[in-house]
Amino acid sequence: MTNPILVDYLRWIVLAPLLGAAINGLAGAWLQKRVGRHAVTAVALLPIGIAFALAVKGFLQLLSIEPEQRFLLDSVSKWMHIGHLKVDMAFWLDPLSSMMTLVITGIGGLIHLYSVGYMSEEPSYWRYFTYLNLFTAAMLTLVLGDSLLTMFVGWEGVGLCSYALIGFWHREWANASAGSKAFITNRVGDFGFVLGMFGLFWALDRTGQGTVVFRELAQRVHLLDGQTIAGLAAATFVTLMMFVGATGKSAQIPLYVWLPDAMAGPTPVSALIHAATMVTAGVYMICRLNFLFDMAPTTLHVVAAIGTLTAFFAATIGVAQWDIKKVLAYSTVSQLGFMFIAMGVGAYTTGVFHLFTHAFFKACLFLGSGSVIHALHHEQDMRHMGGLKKYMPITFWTFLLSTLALCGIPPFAGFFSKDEILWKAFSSPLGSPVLWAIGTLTAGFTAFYMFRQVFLVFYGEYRGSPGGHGHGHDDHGDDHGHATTAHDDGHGHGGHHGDPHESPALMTIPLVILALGAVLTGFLNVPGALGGHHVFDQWLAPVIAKAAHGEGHGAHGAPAAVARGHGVEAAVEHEAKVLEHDLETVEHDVEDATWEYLLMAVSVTVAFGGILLAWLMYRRKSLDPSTFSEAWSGGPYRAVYNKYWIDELYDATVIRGTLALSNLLATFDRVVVDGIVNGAGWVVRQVSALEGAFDRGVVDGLVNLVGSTSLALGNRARALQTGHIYSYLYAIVIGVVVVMFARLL
Amino acid sequence: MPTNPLTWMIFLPLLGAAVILCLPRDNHSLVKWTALAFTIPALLLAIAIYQGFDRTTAQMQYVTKIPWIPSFNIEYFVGIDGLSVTMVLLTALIAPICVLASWEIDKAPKAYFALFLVLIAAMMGVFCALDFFLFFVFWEVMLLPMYFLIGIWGGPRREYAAIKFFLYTMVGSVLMLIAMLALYFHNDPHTFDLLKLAEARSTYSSTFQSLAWLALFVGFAIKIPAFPFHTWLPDAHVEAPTAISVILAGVLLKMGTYGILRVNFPILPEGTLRYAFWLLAALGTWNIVYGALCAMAQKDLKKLIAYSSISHMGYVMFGMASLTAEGIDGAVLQMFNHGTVTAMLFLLVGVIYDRAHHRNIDGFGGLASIMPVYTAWVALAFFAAMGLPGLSAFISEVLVLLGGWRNYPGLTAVAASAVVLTAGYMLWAMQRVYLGKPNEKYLSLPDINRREIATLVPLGIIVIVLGVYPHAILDLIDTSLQHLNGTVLAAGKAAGAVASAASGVAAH
Amino acid sequence: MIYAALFYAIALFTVAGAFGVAFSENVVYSAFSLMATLLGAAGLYVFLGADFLAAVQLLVYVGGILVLTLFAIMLTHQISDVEVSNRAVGRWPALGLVGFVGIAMATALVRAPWKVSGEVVAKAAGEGTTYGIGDAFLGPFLLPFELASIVLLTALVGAIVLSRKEIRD
Amino acid sequence: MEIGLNHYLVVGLLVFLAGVFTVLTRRNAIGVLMGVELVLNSANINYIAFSRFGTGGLEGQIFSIFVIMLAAAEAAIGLAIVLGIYRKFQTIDVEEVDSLRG
Repeated sequence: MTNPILVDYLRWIVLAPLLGAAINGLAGAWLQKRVGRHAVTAVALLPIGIAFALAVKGFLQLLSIEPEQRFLLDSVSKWMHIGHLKVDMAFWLDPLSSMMTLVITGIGGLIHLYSVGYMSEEPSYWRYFTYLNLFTAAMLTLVLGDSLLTMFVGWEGVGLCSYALIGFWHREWANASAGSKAFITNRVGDFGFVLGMFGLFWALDRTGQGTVVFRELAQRVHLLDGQTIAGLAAATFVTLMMFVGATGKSAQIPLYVWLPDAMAGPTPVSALIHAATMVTAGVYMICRLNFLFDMAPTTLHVVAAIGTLTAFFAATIGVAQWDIKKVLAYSTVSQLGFMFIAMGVGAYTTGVFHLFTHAFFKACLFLGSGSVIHALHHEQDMRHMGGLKKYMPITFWTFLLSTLALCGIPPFAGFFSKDEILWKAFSSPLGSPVLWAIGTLTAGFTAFYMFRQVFLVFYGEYRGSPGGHGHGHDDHGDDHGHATTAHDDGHGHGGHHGDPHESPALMTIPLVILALGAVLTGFLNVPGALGGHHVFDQWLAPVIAKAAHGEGHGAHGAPAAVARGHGVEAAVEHEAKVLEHDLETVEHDVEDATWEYLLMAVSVTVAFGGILLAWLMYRRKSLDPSTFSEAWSGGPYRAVYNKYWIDELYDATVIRGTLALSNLLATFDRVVVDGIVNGAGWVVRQVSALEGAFDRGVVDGLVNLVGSTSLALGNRARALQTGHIYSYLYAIVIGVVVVMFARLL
Repeated sequence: MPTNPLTWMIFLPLLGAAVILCLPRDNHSLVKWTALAFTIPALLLAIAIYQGFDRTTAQMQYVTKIPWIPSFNIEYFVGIDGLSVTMVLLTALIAPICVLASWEIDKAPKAYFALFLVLIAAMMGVFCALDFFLFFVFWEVMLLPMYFLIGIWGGPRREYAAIKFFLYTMVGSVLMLIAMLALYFHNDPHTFDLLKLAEARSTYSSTFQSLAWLALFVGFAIKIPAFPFHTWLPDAHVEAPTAISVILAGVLLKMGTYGILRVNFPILPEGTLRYAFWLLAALGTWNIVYGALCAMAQKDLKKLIAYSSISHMGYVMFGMASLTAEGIDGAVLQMFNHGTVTAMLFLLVGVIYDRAHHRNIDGFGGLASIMPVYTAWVALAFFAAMGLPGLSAFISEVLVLLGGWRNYPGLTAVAASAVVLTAGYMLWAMQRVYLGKPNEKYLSLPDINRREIATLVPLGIIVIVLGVYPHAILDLIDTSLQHLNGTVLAAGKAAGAVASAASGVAAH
Repeated sequence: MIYAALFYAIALFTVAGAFGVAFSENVVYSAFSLMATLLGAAGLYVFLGADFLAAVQLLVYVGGILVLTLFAIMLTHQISDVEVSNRAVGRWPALGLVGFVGIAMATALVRAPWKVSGEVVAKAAGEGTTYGIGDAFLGPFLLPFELASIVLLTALVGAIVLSRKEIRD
Repeated sequence: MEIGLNHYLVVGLLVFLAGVFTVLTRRNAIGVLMGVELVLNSANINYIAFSRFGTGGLEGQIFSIFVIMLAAAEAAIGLAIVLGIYRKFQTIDVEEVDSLRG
């Protein structure tokens, strides 16, 4: 970590999509009108291709280096060098950011490709791709930025793009509201993020070592020992604040409310931003700062608790949703909760691994649902679907595979990642069986609502009206705010009004590739218990201060060792220690393998249980869903269906409170502050009115006398002006005569 | 011929005003082009100054010192350092933009542009003057054209707004005058030279520092405007024509914070330290939050932006109160950034007001579908005002808050909460005006035209460039501000040393 | 003697013309009387040795101003009321006033000690004054000469502007 | 009796008096202008006479030329004004043109 290898191509990973966005943003409308959509497509897709190629190049270069030296740095220019703050516009590539870059450019590229088909009839085609490219650039900045501040640029940048894309069809009020809600909620998180950053900087600065650059933080973070901020240990305060940021971006309790609404955006956007990349930023950030979080076990407990709660509650809400995308949205929230559980128990690589696999299968699910929505002309209510299996075989199979992956059915990707999390939650010193139990229960819920979705959408009879799929809008207008105006012209032609049809190849190819990922990526990190080698964990090991399998460590062990060492030797020594520990833990794993098998079996069984329940209810229909929804006179069902009234609660407290305060202050400003000013003015006016009376009576009297005298005199003198030229001439001549005689006599 | 570019920059607009007065009354376009022609050279000179400015010294540069009224030791003394150079640049930049923005003025354009040029000259003078008397003269000269510009070319309640503005500022001027005279007579030989006044900082007694500081502060706070002296601003903005709002928010407000940094900080460092917490940091924080909350409740788009100005100027106060390198640099950068961003905002409001003849936030709707290019500019300006990273205001706000945390972590937390509030009122306004279904009434509104875009492009470019490379300005200001900050802190240490010595003596 | 007789004849012609202008009932007659005065004055100039000036008098006054005056008369009066067009009122007070002026000036004329140089500057026969005047105009009087041209130009422009058809109120 | 300065001055005086009388009595604007011409001519006669008998130089003649020039200008402008008045009031009788009456 101490000697970065300097390169100069990393900047182009970010700049290429940014340039694409700039060209499409400035000239896109013109291109689309004059040259055609393919020009816009080329401008949008080419940069992503370049970025992906460079990401692969970076990955290969990292592979060619010794693991502990895997660190590329591209410093573009100085950015803020003020006082003790030294931040550059710099991008770095280490195993973690390399992995993220590959996901963003790879999956992002596929989603770009898919969008070409999905958005083909959109009038603002160029605008869509401008936002999408801009988003990619921002997300890559977030990942590649080498300091908290550069990360924050991307952090807010993705928020902006998310805002723009959620409200993409801005003629619909609901979409615009959803965009604003997302941005403002994220800002609450950002508020925490910046406070955390400030606290960290100044706490380090007190020892003369202030910095926000990651690679320096990793070495100096031990200086926080013994410092306090606001009564908390410095590390705890900082990490808690950072975690507030993470809850905003990654939609955790209490700031998760924006994500379900964010489904108002175009579906590929939901896949890219609200499933695969942006929402995982919080997880990425915690993993990036793992050395800091390791110092704050309190925060880790909070993270784990929040993650567990979020996972569970989101899953229960997902059970009752009818909108095909909202189910997936709550599923995303729930899965993000899983990732935070992993973070909270110190299993950073495991969480990131789940992030990685989740990106594939959740993107595939969203794109699949997009394909369905596209085929049904923007019908999103699952009650109006059904039987689509025979109409859309590719979509069905990819959707099914991804669902299986999400449910954690072996051997699909989700099994490896999710079970690993559950196992860590159970076995880690920071974990507990309670976490495991709730997680497993959640996994059951997940399996249930996902298969409920599969059965509702793809099995049974088609329940939509074959003549016009778009007519269900009135029943559930707010669930999908797609601009009908923008799309009516696109769907007006008769050919589309037959049965649902499979989507074009541009959309199905990404689906197939992502489904392959959903099936295969799990094998990258097969746990030791199943005879694997944790390839993924090994890859990330240099990033994690604590050894990847360090269940046996105390929370404070390794990072302090790295930090106090201050040098290459110490680092090498540390690496050696880590390897030692790895060997130990492999043995440890073998001992625990029995437990691990047992827990695996339980969770898989629970998942199958969920599937079975769904099958009974929605396929075989031998079990009436209403027996559940009517239980306890429907109370729990209503709570779940209405998302526990969280939105209403926030509206009633935070939003209305702020608005009321705002109105109060504005009135105060107008009435009191301005009133004092105007009152002072009034007093002065009254005084001057008194003075004025005196003025008018006495002073003015004299003045007026002079005036009226002049006026009277003037009136007389006026007669002298006859207007006749000869009278003036007479006057002149008389004057001349008088002067002459005066002179002569 | 004077060789100092500053002298040219101050007096060229005055000359321009004289020339305009000689032009025929009916030839509007000649008047406008003349006004533009007299603002462009200042901009070119400003660019030359930007190139030639020595970034490594805290000394005054481009100095000219000529006796003016020798019997009172008053001099024509101008010069700039890192603090004033940004303000000079900003003024020179905003002036031609405002001329362009005033292109559609029909009512007596001759008088309008003549007054406008006088205003520009006075503001330039304020930022260049190093003689307190000269500073005061320009400060007062600036009032008169402003009064007429609001009072004649303003909206329906223009007289009220103009008089309010005038009276407020006069009250401030009186206090400033008293403090100025006190400083003048305190020194022997009597002098108005700001640099000499600063050198004598250690001779001012503690009480004297407090009183003078407070008097000056009130004078400047009215201009910022700081709570509770801010109520002239919304009225003035609402009534003023677009270009005057731009110059008001873009340049004029900066005179308050500039004055504090130019006069209070170096001359009265002890007073600065004494009041930094309550009157700068706490009041600044209150300004930030109060302005943001008030903005949220406004119905008039221009009033909303006026309150947002109050909020953003709070950052400047907060930053300078931090007495850290980051905070004070951030404060001055924020002055510059607020100048450009708010100028854009007011220009954009002017665009819509010219077309729809009202500014009621709830009276529009869906303008994004009707005027897409315009809405794109609005989005840029709004997000810049929200402090979106990659745009200029982000840098300054982060620096201010980062600097503030060191000494006032609690206040910083409160101030930082404004990032949420700002996003709240900006996005909410944006949503109501630009998003949603297009309003039937305004379907035929024309999109923004080339002249209007021409006024926005330079500002837009600056906003983006400074977001990516803030050192374009930070390098200019850093040396001078660190020197200034060091001066204040050193005075604090000296005072502290004296105090501890005194207490030591007392203990014996 | 012939010289003196000729002078008196021309002087009488001039003065008669002047009185014709003053007392004629008809404006056209006045104009023609004015012509007589102008011609007479030109003759007097010749007597005074100012041959160039005499020529100028004829060209400018008779050929220019007088024609202009006649044009103005024709443009402002219908031919029918030619007879009553030259109204004059208040002759007696005017006469009195003029009488006073005349007395005063005559007194001055008689009383004043006019300086008369004994010799008359001899001129080469046939050379005339043209050469000298031209020399003076391009020499010591250059500036007034140029100014005069500007005045004339201004008058030209002014006359055109004033006599345009559409004069705004 | 030799024809001397005084003879010319008398002629000038008489022409001048006639001119002043014309100016004072005429109600016709053109008539008034003619009176002015007479006055100017009388001045010219005097100039040249003084010049001839006084110094013998050309200064008087040159001044006369300026006077003629001014007279020409005055006639042009004056007559144009008369035409303007006629257009506005349909008369050139100066008694009826009294818009400036106080």
